Amino acid sequence: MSEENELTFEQAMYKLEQIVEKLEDGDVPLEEAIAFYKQGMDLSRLCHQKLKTVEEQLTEILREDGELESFIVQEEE
Amino acid sequence: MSEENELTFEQAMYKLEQIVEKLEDGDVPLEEAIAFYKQGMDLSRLCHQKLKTVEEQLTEILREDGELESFIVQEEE
Amino acid sequence: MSEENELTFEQAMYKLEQIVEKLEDGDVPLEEAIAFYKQGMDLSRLCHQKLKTVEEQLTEILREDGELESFIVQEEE
Amino acid sequence: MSEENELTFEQAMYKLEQIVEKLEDGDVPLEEAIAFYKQGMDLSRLCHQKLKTVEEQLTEILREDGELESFIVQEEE
Amino acid sequence: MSEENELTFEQAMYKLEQIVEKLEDGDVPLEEAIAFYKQGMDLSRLCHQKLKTVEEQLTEILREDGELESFIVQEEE
Amino acid sequence: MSEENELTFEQAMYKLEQIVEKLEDGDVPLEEAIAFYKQGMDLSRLCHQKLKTVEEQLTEILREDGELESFIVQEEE
Amino acid sequence: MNDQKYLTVSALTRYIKRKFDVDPHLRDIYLKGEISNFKQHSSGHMYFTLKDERARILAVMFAANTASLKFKPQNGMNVLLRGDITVYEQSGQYQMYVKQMTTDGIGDLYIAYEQLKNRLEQEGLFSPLHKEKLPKYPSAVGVITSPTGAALRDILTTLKRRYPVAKVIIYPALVQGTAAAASVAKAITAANRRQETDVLIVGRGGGSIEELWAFNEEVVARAIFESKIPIISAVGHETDYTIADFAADLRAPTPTGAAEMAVPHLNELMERLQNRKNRLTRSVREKANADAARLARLDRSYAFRYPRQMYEQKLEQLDRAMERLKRESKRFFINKTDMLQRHVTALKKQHPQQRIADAESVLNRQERSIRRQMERIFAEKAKSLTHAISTLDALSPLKIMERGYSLTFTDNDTLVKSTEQVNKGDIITVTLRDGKIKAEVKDKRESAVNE
Repeated sequence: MSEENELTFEQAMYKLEQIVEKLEDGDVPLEEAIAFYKQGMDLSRLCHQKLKTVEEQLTEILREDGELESFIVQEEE
Repeated sequence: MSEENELTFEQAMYKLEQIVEKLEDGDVPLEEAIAFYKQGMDLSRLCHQKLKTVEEQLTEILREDGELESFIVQEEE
Repeated sequence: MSEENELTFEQAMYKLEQIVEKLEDGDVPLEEAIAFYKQGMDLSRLCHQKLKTVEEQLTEILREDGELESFIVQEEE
Repeated sequence: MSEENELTFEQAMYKLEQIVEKLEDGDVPLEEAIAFYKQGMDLSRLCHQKLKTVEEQLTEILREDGELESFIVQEEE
Repeated sequence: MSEENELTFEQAMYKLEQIVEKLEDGDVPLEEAIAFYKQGMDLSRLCHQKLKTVEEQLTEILREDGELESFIVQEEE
Repeated sequence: MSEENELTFEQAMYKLEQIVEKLEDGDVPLEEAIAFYKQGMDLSRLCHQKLKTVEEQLTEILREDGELESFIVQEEE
Repeated sequence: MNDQKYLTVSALTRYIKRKFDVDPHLRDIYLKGEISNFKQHSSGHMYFTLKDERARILAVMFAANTASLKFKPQNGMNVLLRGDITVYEQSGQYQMYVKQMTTDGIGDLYIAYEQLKNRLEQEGLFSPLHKEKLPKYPSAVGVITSPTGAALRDILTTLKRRYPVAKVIIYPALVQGTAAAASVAKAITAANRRQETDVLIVGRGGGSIEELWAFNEEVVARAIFESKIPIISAVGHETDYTIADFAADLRAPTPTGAAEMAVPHLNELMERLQNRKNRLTRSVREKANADAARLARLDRSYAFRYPRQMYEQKLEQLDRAMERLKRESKRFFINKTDMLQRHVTALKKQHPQQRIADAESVLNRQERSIRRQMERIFAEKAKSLTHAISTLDALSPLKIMERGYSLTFTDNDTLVKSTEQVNKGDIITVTLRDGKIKAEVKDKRESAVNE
């Protein structure tokens, strides 16, 4: 998991897509499948976390931007 | 039994299916049949165990994923 | 933010412009995009602050100029 | 301001007009603009003072000239 | 004024005319303009005095000539 | 005036004419003009005197011996 | 007659004209006779007939030549002509083209007069260059004439009347007879030697040409020319010109006229003096007035009348500059604000929210997909296992026991198929449908069936 933490969102998504494709092939041995699945779920979680982080950052930015926003509105009146 | 523990689910299934085929031929002396059967039962038990393990893993993964899951659901509402 | 505080208005505006251009190009990874966006918003806020400061100074000067202003009006009567 | 005090009215006006032109051109950095503006206001005040001084001098001369004025009028009758 | 007293009427008039021209051209620096004006007023006063003196001399000469004048008139009758 | 007393009528008239011309040319400075005027009036008075102070016309005839003798006009009978 | 060539009138006339023109005897001829039929055209040309007792000839004198005439030609006048004879084609008449015309009747005297006049003129005695100017206000006037003549009386009367301030000196001279010329010349010389006068009047009253003749003599002309004192000639009447007249600095038509020319009129002088005085006063007055007006104009000049203009315009200039400064500063500020606003708007368009949403939906799809696949795989595997197990189960040899059969195993789990496999006392396990029975071999018998 530590290695995957260094992945970017896009890289993680790419890996996840590849795992889904592999699983869709159908002939995946059970143990491999569960391993893929586990890995896929980890990647998914990673992606979710990343999205969440991004989401939070955005919220923070929006909050900070609130004052600015109102300032501009005053300007344009 | 120790040898068979090293089998994969698919290998065990393969062996099991071969035993079934042999038994279906009908020409197997009882003693052998019993032996095959016994072996088949072992293999079956093994496969079952493997499935159960996988199932547990799945459950575990799902459980771990629970919070995330609910978060996503909330998001999508 | 301490570094950006040392930017001039024009430098900040230039940086902001470049960030907008990069984002408009569309090839920026998500995490970078959010970072860029954040930086853009910071720059924008900085610029706004600077503008506001200037506006205040302007107002102050105009206020100081008040007497002079009235003097001119008398002259023109 | 001590330096500008030594300027003639015309020099001060010339400086003032140059400042206005620079601002019109728009190539002035924001932070400098306020300095320019302030300088322009100072120059304006200087010019006004000079004009006022001249006006006072003129009033004084005209007052002294009163007798002559009446003399000329007599002459022309 | 002592210097100007030594001017002839024509020199004074010439100076005066030049001052008027300069002032009417409008290109005179503000600080100089008032000096010019003052000088112009002084010159004008000087010229008026000179004209007055001439006028008096003229009257005197004509008066002296009066007797002769009346004599000629008698002759011509 | 003593100098001018020694002038002949013709010289006086000549001077007078010249003064008149000069003054009429108009290029004489004011102060000189009045001086000229005074001189002209004196000359005019002088000429007048010369013309008026004549008694009987003197008529002489040259004798054979080179002497002049008074000549009496014989009235036409 | 038929072969005879006819000349045109023009051709004949031209022929005759040429004959006249080439004849030297008809060129520059001198002709005398009496004028008749005299006409002067408005153009100035003179047309007349010259005749004597027996013949007549037409004559024409063009205006260019008549200018020099000293008399006005009249019918009956005897004249001397000089000119050319030629034919006037239009009328076919020959006529004289007159270049010079003088009166006839003086004869030798006149020729002598003309000759002397020409000579002296060429010598330059009459040249305007040598004419001296008369003094304007002579203090003494010299008169050279006969002390008994009427001329002197006329002169003295006029001088007295006009200009009594001048002294008069009479230099007596003979003015008629053979000695007259020398006498006049001598008097002129004497007057010049004595230097008592500013101007000389030389003359006599009118008379015949012979009576005036002394004034046509060279000695008189030269004396006049030599004189340093300006001379006014006054000989005879208005129409008579003598050599002396030409030589004199000024010619008077009569002695009275000479006296008038010699001196100014006292009254005129007085007027002149008054006039000068007036002009003096007027010019000084005008000068003073002009200067006063000039000064007044300057006093009224815009610069002096509206001195505030000096700084009012500057004030306006300053106000304008200030207005611009304020406007430009504001505009500058607004421009910067607008620019920032533009950038911010552009940045906001790049808001990552959508990207996040898109990424999330892709992620969710993948997640669902992986889960579905995993479930599919698990289900498939489980199903195949179940199938295998049930098949195995169906084929179980143990099914026989269902019908009441049992399986006997030795204690080493070997299926007992023959009695020979066991001995008395061995422990065996009997497997039944529903369990196992542990038993001890009590006896063994060989089955007869197999035997």
